[in-house]
Amino acid sequence: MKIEGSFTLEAPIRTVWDYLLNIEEMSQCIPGVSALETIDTKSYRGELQIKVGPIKAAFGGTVTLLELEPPHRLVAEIVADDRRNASQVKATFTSILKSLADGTEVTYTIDANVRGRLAQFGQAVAQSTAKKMAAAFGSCMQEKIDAGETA
Amino acid sequence: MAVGKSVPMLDSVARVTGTVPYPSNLKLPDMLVGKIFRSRVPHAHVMKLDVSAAERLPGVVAIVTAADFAGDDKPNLHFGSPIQDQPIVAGDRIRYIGEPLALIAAESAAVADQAMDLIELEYEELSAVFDAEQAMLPGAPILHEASPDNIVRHSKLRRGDIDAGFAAADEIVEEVFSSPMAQQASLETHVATARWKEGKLTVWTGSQSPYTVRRVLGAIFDLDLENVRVIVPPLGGGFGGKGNVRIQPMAAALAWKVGNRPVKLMMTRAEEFVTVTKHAAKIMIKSGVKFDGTFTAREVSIYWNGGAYASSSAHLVPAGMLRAIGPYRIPAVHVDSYGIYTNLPIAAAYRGAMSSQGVFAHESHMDTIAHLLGIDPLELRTKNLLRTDDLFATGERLHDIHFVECLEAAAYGLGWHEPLQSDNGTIKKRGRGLAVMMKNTIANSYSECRIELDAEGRVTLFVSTVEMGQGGHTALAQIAAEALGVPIEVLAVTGPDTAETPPDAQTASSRSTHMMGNAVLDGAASLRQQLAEAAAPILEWSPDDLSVADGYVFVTTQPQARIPYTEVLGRNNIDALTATGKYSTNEGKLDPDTGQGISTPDWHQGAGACEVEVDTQTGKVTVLRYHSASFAGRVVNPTLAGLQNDGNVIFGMGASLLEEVAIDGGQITNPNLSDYMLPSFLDTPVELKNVSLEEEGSSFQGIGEMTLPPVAPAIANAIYDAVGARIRDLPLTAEKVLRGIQGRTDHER
Amino acid sequence: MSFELLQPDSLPGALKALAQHGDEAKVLAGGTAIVLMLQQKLIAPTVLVSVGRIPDLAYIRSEPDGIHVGPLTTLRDMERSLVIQTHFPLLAQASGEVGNIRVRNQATLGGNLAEADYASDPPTALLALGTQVTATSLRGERTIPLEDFLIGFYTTDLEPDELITDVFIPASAPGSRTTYLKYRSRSSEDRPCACVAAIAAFEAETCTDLRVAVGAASEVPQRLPAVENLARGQALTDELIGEIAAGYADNIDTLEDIRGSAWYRTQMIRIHVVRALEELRNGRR
Amino acid sequence: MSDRTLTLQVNGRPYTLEVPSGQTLLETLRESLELVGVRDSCGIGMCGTCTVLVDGRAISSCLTLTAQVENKHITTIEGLSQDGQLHPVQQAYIDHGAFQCAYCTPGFILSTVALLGENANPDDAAIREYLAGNLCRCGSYVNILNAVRACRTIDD
Repeated sequence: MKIEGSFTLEAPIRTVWDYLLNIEEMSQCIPGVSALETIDTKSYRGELQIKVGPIKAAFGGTVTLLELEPPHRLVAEIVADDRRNASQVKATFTSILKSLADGTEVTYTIDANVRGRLAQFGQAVAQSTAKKMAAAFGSCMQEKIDAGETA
Repeated sequence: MAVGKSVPMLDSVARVTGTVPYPSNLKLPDMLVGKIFRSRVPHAHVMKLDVSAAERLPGVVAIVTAADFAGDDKPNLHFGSPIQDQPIVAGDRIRYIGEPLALIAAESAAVADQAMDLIELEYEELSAVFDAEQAMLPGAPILHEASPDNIVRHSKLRRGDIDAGFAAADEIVEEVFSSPMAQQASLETHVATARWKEGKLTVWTGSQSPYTVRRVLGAIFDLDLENVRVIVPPLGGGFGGKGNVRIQPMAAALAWKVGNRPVKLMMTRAEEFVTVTKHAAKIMIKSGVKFDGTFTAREVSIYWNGGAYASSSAHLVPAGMLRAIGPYRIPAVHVDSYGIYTNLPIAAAYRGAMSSQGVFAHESHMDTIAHLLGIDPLELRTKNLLRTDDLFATGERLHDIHFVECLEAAAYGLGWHEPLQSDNGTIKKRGRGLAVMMKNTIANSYSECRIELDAEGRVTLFVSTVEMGQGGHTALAQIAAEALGVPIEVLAVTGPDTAETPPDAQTASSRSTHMMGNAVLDGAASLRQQLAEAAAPILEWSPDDLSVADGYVFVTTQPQARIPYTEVLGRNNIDALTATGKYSTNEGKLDPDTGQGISTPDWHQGAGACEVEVDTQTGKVTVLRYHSASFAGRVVNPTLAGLQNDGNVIFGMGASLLEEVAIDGGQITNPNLSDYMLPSFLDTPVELKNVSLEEEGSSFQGIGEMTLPPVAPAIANAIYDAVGARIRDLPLTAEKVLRGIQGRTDHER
Repeated sequence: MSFELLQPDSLPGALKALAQHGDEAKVLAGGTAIVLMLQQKLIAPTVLVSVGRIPDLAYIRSEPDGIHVGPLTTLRDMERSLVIQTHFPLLAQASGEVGNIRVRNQATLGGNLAEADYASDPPTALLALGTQVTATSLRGERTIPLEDFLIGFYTTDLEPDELITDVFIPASAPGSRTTYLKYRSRSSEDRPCACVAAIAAFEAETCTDLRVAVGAASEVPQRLPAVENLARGQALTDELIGEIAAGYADNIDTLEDIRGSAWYRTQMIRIHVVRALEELRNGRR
Repeated sequence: MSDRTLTLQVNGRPYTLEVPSGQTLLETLRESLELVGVRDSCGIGMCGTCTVLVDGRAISSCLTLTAQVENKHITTIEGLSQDGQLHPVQQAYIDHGAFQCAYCTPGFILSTVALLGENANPDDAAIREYLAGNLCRCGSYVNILNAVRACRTIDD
């Protein structure tokens, strides 16, 4: 399943890039992420809670940075399991940054495989959940950048 | 005469009172529940599988993993008929999502579920391939090191000079068709209960192939075949999915590890989708044709997506090759049929096995050609259809051929030449389409029965024919009753039980009425002979002068000199007379390089014609009327025959319009009957008619599938007739039809 | 499935249980959604509060300003109710389109709304009708317009301690015409690919009020008042109908699932809004 | 998990049982009461093989917790025939060959009984509509229609 979207931030591309790579800081902007810890410079471990109506999922897994082309392109792989739902998400996350006159456009593509019990719960729900999370991420990031927290 | 009458199924009362003893009902004392821990990744090396915590859970009796098979004195991990490449549980390698890794036997399902959560699996994921054509490309992930090109089987047919054929053509038409993975979806899911006692294994299971199951279990556990007993109660549907060997090795392995208690393993609906599927297929078909509609050449390439293990693909791929050619006179034919490994659940027969994909291709293709040449689709077909004594592409001479009669029966039933009712405005358009099929049956196969007549005049037929709703037992009883000259009421049918009922290849490919029917005739003849011999001393005539019919042995020239069967047995103090009946065919040995030879003892023949209405704004297709025809030779039971013909059409409508297993990265995303749709009452055409064609002097022909494969192309052709959109990809969804009407490709949004 | 099943026989009892267990509890009404999710192990509540024994929550009560429907009323009873058939035929129609007979015999209106399944029929009809949901907890009672009640996929404004205790459907203007169109892209037993509920009042040929709700094509059913208002004071010409349909098609962010792509759903919205409005114009009730 | 003791009225007889709170009516009927005419197939209320009548109304026993139907009257296929005499609907299904594998048949027959209870003379459209929620994978719908037609009080 492919999920695509974009958002624009009012900040120069370099600021956005640095912010994106400050994984521990950045992860606070992903709704539901907790307990993120660094394994090494390229990989991180964390937990993600998602709730869609009565259905709750608690994923634990790793994020690995696969490709970095500063300050334009970032590819990461996410593998996370939810034991209770006997499910797994494996996703490749590609983000492309583009300088605009008044900011930076962040385009993302998530190529995700949902496996196990949650897989039949629905493509529509997964897509919308991912998009909502991305939108929330975008606005959170803007706030943080505005607040100068990434300095 | 019992044959030709619509007698109710023998166990009709059980069928309407809910007391049919399906294998899913079986309860044995001390029985444990089996559950399967499955893979969630499509392709991986297993690094570690730790079931120790799960084993310690109270209520868990045994857990089977590949480790249980390590060692020379242990059962074989791998099985398969004919290629042994499938592990009972995955060992160091996972090849599809849903592949069994560990089997749990527990006191209850709840405990087994809990145990599932305690199993630790570590693995290293490998890249996976899901598309058959991609799997054949160099550099594709390899599933089995023994098959570096991922090809399970490549069958070839070469006849005539293909290049000269195309060179002689006025038009060359080339098209590509595809059919998705589908699921047989019997309402009763796969089930097997196994028990070991004193070194002997007994398995009760819903299977279409009891003797194959016995042979394969014998090989796994290195048992003499008399120590393996397979019992098959009536099934809640089969449709090909329960052919070959499926979950029985897992049930047997669990019971083997448990030791002294039976274990029952039954699939959930979701598990059913990873247990067996229908081959997705891509078919390229190219024909050379003259302006007058004469064919000069045909070239077909078929890519069958076989899933992770060979299983049934090994023998189905050659069958699928023959079924994709079409019943037409074509001087030069060139076919390649490839079965291919991918990281998906195994594929196998699905009612109309390996026919529906090919018939969709060649019958849609026929209409494309008919429209190109400006010839009526019925006329183009009848002009080219094979007749008796023609040679087929295999080089074999055809007998008992009725393609034209089948097609015309369907077409005329529909009113092919009558004007269509007006479209009634511009939004909804009507159209008509037709299609015909030919299918070889399982060749080189064997059926045997035993018939017992007791002193009370009761007749018991012992057969390994599986009763799965087709009414096979009833039809065989009718054949036996007629051949023995007794009323159907005295007949009982028992089996399959490999300890009690003689061998039979399998109940599949619509072979039983023909094969086992002939075995029954043979057995009945032998029983009549025994009756004549036993009556001879009483009547004081030579057995050769006696006849046996209608419950009596009588002197052929003096029919009033007669004694009833019961008296024959009684006066000889015989408790029962027993006869064995056999029937075998030994065709099917085609040359591997050219596909030339005799492929089948007889040909399955069927046709269909329909009228559809297409909503041009939504693309939604409604099949208003459908007429089907199959060649039955001689009909045993008209009601049951009609059920088969109509049932095929409805089943075929599912595959045509609704059914598609959705896969995302190897994960099936619609393994339930809400997202995977089966045809309902309201999806059935209001006018649904069928005819079974008979011929004087002909024998019983199977009709279990013949009216199914024409359904998809008949509907696709009718859609084209209505709105001019040619859909080459099943199912024929409303969205595809709308895109077709609007001239869009799938990728345009 | 290890949970405690509570079967209170009074409303206060149920509310107390919900207040006590909060998010760990789930409400069981007909069971068609909750039992399914339990069986598929998609949810694992520790407490299940069955409301089936609470008296007086299944009713269809006609009052001058509209009808009140009790949350435990089954969809089958709504489908067959003379009151609903007479006053809100589109609601009877939509209720009768859900699942199959068995589902409608079991599923309740309250359960249907609380589930907030995007591919269900009644919410769309109820949205067009201007429905108000009353939710009650020990903290009190509040009334929520349906458009605010339905938030997203399987998500409502209901707090964990609240129970739906009444559904009110205001009377439509006299002489209103209504329709409900369910479009299934696959089997007759499928859930909708898109559905349209529409209600209009006319004075002679002039449309005085139009409400259109489109469901199953996006997370929650949608009404677009700005587009509806195009009809006010106008005759429903083919051109105007096309404009309104395009308004819905263009402004709804359609979803993609096994019943159709986002592109296809946009087409289906346009076509079915046209068909619904043509029916209203041509006088079907 | 809490077991509860409850009384069910099944086919006119009371049964007092210990039932786990999460147990479905399908499980109770099949496993505890061994009424195997009630069948598991889709598990989500789509197919109708687990149909039973509760106070005369057809429901899916796979989507019903046993505790929900305490003290209600439950009819399964086993309760239809009286004193060894088939119910007229059962007989009609035999007479019209309205089944093949018959895994779906008890559900269809009970749905037919419920339909005729609501409408003694359903027309073809009403029959098709009412029974559309029961699936027959063998595709015996034409014969089922004929069987139900024959059960109408006014047969045409």
